Amino acid sequence: MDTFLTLTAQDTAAVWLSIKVACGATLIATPLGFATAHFLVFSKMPAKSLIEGLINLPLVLPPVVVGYLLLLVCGQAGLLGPLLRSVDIRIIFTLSGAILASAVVGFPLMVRAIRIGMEAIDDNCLMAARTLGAGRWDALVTITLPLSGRAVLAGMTLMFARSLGEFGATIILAGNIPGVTQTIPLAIYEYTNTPGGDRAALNLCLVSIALSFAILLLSEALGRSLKRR
Amino acid sequence: MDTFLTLTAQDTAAVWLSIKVACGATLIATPLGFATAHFLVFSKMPAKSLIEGLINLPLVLPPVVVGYLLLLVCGQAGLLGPLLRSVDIRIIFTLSGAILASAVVGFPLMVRAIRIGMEAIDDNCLMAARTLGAGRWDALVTITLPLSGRAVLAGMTLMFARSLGEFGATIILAGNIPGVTQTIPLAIYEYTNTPGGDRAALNLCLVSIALSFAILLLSEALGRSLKRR
Amino acid sequence: MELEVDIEKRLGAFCCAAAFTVHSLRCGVFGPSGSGKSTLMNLLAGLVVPDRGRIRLAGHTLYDAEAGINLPPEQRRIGVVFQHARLFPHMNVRRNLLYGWRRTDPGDRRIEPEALIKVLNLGHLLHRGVTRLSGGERQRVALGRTVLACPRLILMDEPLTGLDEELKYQIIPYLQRVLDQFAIPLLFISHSLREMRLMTDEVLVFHDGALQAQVSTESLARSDMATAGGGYVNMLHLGPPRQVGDLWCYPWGETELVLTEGGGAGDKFFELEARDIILLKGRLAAISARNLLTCRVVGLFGVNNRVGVELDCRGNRLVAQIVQESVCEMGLAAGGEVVAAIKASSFRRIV
Amino acid sequence: MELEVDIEKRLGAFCCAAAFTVHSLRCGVFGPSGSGKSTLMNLLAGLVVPDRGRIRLAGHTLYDAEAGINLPPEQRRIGVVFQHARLFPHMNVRRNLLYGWRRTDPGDRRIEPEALIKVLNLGHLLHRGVTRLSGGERQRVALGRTVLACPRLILMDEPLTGLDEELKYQIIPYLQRVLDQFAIPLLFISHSLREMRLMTDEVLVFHDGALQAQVSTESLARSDMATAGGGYVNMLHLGPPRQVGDLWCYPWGETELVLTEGGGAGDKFFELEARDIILLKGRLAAISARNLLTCRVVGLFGVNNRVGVELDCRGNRLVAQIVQESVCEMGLAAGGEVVAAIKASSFRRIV
Amino acid sequence: GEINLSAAASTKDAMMEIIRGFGRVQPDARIRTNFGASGALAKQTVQGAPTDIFLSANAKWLDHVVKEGKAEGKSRGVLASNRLVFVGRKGVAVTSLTDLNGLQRIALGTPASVPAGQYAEQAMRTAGVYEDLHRAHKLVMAQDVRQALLYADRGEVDGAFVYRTDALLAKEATILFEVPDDLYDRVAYPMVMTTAGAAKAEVRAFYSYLAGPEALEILKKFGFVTVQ
Ligand SMILES: Nc1ncnc2c1ncn2[C@@H]1O[C@H](COP(=O)(O)OP(=O)(O)OP(=O)(O)O)[C@@H](O)[C@H]1O
Ligand SMILES: Nc1ncnc2c1ncn2[C@@H]1O[C@H](COP(=O)(O)OP(=O)(O)OP(=O)(O)O)[C@@H](O)[C@H]1O
Ligand code: MOO
Ligand SMILES: [Mg+2]
Ligand SMILES: [Mg+2]
Repeated sequence: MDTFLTLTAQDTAAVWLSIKVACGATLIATPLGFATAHFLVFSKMPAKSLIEGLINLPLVLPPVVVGYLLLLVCGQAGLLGPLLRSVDIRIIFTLSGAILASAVVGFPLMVRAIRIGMEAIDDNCLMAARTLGAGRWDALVTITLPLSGRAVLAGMTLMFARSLGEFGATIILAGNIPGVTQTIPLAIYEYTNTPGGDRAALNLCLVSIALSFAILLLSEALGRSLKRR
Repeated sequence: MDTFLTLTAQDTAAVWLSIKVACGATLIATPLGFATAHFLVFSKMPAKSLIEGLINLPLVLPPVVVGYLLLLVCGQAGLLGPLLRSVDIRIIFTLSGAILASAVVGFPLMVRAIRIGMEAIDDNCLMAARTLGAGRWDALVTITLPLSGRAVLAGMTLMFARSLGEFGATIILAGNIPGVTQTIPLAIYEYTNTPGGDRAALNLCLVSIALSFAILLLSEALGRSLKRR
Repeated sequence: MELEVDIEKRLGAFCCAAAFTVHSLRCGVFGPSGSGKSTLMNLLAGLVVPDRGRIRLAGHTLYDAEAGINLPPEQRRIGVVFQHARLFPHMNVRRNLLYGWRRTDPGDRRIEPEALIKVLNLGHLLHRGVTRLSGGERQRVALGRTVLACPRLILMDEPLTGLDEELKYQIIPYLQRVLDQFAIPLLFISHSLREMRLMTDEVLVFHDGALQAQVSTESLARSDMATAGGGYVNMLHLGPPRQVGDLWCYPWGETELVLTEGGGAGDKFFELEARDIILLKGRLAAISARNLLTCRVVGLFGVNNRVGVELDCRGNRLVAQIVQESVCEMGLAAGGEVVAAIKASSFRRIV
Repeated sequence: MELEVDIEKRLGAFCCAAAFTVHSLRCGVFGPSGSGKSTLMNLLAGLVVPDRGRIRLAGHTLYDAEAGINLPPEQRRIGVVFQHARLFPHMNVRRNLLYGWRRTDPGDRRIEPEALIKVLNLGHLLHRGVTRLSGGERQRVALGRTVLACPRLILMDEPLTGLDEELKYQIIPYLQRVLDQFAIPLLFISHSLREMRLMTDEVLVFHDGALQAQVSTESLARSDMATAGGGYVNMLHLGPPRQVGDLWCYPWGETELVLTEGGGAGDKFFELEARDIILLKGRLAAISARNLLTCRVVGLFGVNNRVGVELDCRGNRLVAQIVQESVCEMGLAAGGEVVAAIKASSFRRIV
Repeated sequence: GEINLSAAASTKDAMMEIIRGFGRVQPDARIRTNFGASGALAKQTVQGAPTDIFLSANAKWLDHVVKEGKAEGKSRGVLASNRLVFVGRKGVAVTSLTDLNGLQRIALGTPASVPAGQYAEQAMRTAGVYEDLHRAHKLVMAQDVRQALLYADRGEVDGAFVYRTDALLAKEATILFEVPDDLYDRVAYPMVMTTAGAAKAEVRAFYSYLAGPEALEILKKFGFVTVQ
């Protein structure tokens, strides 16, 4: 009880790392997610369902398997290994790896969220914009984007929250290196596997929850301001 | 290579279990998710954000932690232990446990999806219905529900897919008992712990993917028919 | 109907405040764009909550800020035809039309869907999704949907816009008949004085959110003589005609009128603009006007430089609109005699 | 403008087929509800792709099924005022208004936002979100937004519905002037013959998806004499008036007309219904009509039992509408003389 | 009757064969297996999950179960023990703990939760190489032994500390050296019957079969070091 909400230095490092990972994953995935959702909503390509299925894979497969597949692709001996080495990017056991793992696992959630919002946009508005001289891209930026703003925000919140909780893929791809890739869930995992570590694990859980509440309130506030306009 | 897509009896059992769990979790969570989303969209309660935060917990916390918390709540010695015993429901190490774990972990996804769709509904339609004599509940069922139909469908797809991939909470709450609670991800976990089990693990992954594709196509078809009306 | 209203509602910088009691069954709401007409409807229907005040309909309190009463829309049984149709996009035309009807107590279902569908010319569209309708078609579905709910009061916000004249004058008499028959009171918003005169007996005039006047539609019409381009319009109720040559003779009280326009059996409503009536004294060599009616001047009323001459024509009332100068020149005064010349083509059938 | 169209489009059971060439700058589209007017607009603007055919505007091919040409809407530079405003809900009034303007080449920005905002009476709403506007306000924003885009052709789908008369007749002259000044061609949908006559010279008449006739607005107006309640309306262009007593004298070509209505400097447009003109021969003791014009009969044209008498009144043209019986009785024939009696209040100022 | 067995995941293959052997002796016995991480199994048992026999990968979690009153300490036994080895791809030139300083990355199970990691840490500390490796962030903590092995197998790390039983699973990696026994405590797999399990005759039968000679043979075959 005396250790209630006292975090060790390693815990604090894990919290900062988790914030970095969640922000990084969200920022990387948002533009991609928007583009993908847009494609899925507006394209008339027949292969759409196939692409959608691929995007959903990280949701369907256990996170550990996703991590394993990412390792196969991005590892030293992996498909992209030589390429990544040539541009001097290390994924495995690095912060980039943790971000990549979170981004991949949360991606289907983000795409889905944006997509639902985008499907609800009134086509007529887009048409009106086109007759007013806005090209496809122009209308995308000035009409579709702001009108799906709340959905994008929801997608970002989902992604952030999922990143905070991501364990399986991260531990495989990024390893569990304290101070480098040990995010909150990894630290919690360690604690829960130690008899008597429950209190420390709970502390970290509370930090996670506080973070997610902060993001939630922020996104609600932004969403309200989007609606008010 | 010769074992390509040959499933052992235990694998087949895992596939069936996974289907049961995914369907069960989706069916249980859908009405609850709809109700929750409706509350979050239409209620003017100030404590809304708090409730939303609670709903998001299973997303923010690592699945393993969620599993532990469920274990604490539903175990024999847990909060709901006496209650569950009195109505003769066993959660731990049973199919119900696996369904509960999946439903809880996927719940925030479902609520979010439905919510985004519901927020896009034109208020005016609801008002029109009210002036035509439809009470709150009537309008909910005849206007809000069908107009958020596509979003509900999207939420169900997310939930189903997430259930297929759920590992952490399930293995804690329901255990890893072949034929009883061993779903596809748990079986995959065992295979990856076995010499030469990769091929069998891959087979199960492929089954998971096929299942998710089937659900995806089904939901797309349903969604299109909803739109066409 | 006895609708008592005393409410106030602030929307941003706009403030809608109105206190009035309506007794007539058919009341109009008139006012320029942005004067608060739609806002009033929303307040009455319970879709917007007033800041303060009271609303009572036929003895029932619908809203009372002080007593804390605020009936939800579905319990008010006030039907609304919205300015923009607001159809249910996930239902076809038929289900839209019957939405309110199905929610009406069978005992209160006084209107026949079939008949209404026929009048609104929607029969061929029943199974069409409402997103695939033309503008006028949508408007008709919205109108039908509300009427079929058989409400205790109907609010109509420019329900006839987007309809061609022919259809409009096919729908109006039906509406008149139905509302009349079942004594359903009506509150009718329109920018068209003609529609207003056909549909209402009394008018609430709004300006900038405030009730400016509550007058009979008749006097609103008379005061319209003052506005640029306006003018008084006589509404005549004529009996069934008989053909004479290529013209038609209609009974009008004790006398008869000659019109260019024919028509089947039954009574008809015709418009006759007051300024279409020429007053003269003496006899001419020839005149193109087919109707020369000897009338007695009942009274004169002036609005700006125009003068309304109220005539009695063998028991029938008629208003002719002329200028002051003519009044002097012709020496018109109450009690005097004069001939009203009306062309056979001056009549406009409306119902 | 030279708009060449030959297209076909099937929508469910409905089929829209039209082949026409429009040369005039101001063309109307007329037809009952559901006849395909809005569909035609969508096809022209590029929002709906025809099944086959060709669209050419001022020498540019916008669409050609055979050649595989289909310009996207933003390259067609065809502005559309939609039947339902379709404003951008996430922008305020100002940003809605300027959306197209900002996307117009500065060289093509020929219309001043300030002036237009003033005419549309939107100045006080510029920073309001468009979801908080009244029906008429929305319609005005939509109108302004399209005009400000300075398109090569403007399509307007019932742009004046929901506006009160006063505002309507304030907007029309401005529109006329702007479109005229910058020679922007117009395709105008309306159910109102009066709006049609003010805004267009030529009309495409649709029925059930098919082009039924392409006629001058004038002849559409004349043929309207035949329809129940219809009638021909003269449009008079009068000079600046001077006051005489409480009436006003307006120069009309070589002669003068006496009206009840005054007005500031500048030329004015007035309506005068053909049936408001009474033809007479001989002199009366007294008549309420202020204008007695001696005219020569130029010709007669008949529509059903009504006769249009085309008159020459010291160089000015005028059509009076009377009945056949009167023609016989008065012995009217081309070349004959007759007096046209018109009341000072019969004129209706429109611009 | 039914026997509920909760066992550490790393013993799965050997246990499955032992169960098959027991089935030949007692054909009507039905054994429900539940393989997972020792900590998870312990917590499930404490929360009232039906467990008759608990086989842990370390003593800590077994103690936990006993302390929570779910099992009698006196039924406690040791199934087998294991050895710690260092694996890596061929060509990595290390033969003892002191050579590890020359490597870039070394995987081991997270010491806090993975027993094999604890033993590895203990061995490195005793050999005096731990501090340097740790400070240089050369140590990659894996979720479990299998993951450490996976890294070594795929060449993501230069080498990994794993059990001998696990090392047999590797495809590319081979045992580079065995960690000397004297550097770490004995790796034991303790087991216990829960109070509920001890009441059932068939559980007791299976429990004694686990300690019997047939089971020992099987364990040996899978690379375990047997105690008796
Ligand atoms: N939510 C709001 N916030 C601020 N002002 C509003 C809001 N809604 C409407 N208004 C303003 O209130 C006024 C009255 O609106 P209302 O819709 O009642 O007008 P109306 O009389 O129906 O006009 P119209 O004939 O154009 O439909 C308008 O000036 C409008 O701009
Ligand atoms: N997507 C569609 N599928 C089938 N029929 C359609 C579709 N869209 C429109 N229609 C039909 O096509 C016809 C023409 O529609 P359009 O909107 O062009 O009419 P309109 O002349 O503009 O009528 P209004 O004056 O009522 O606006 C209507 O009968 C309508 O029901
Ligand atoms: O469901 Mo996971 O495997 O703990 O991220
Ligand atoms: Mg309004
Ligand atoms: Mg239309």
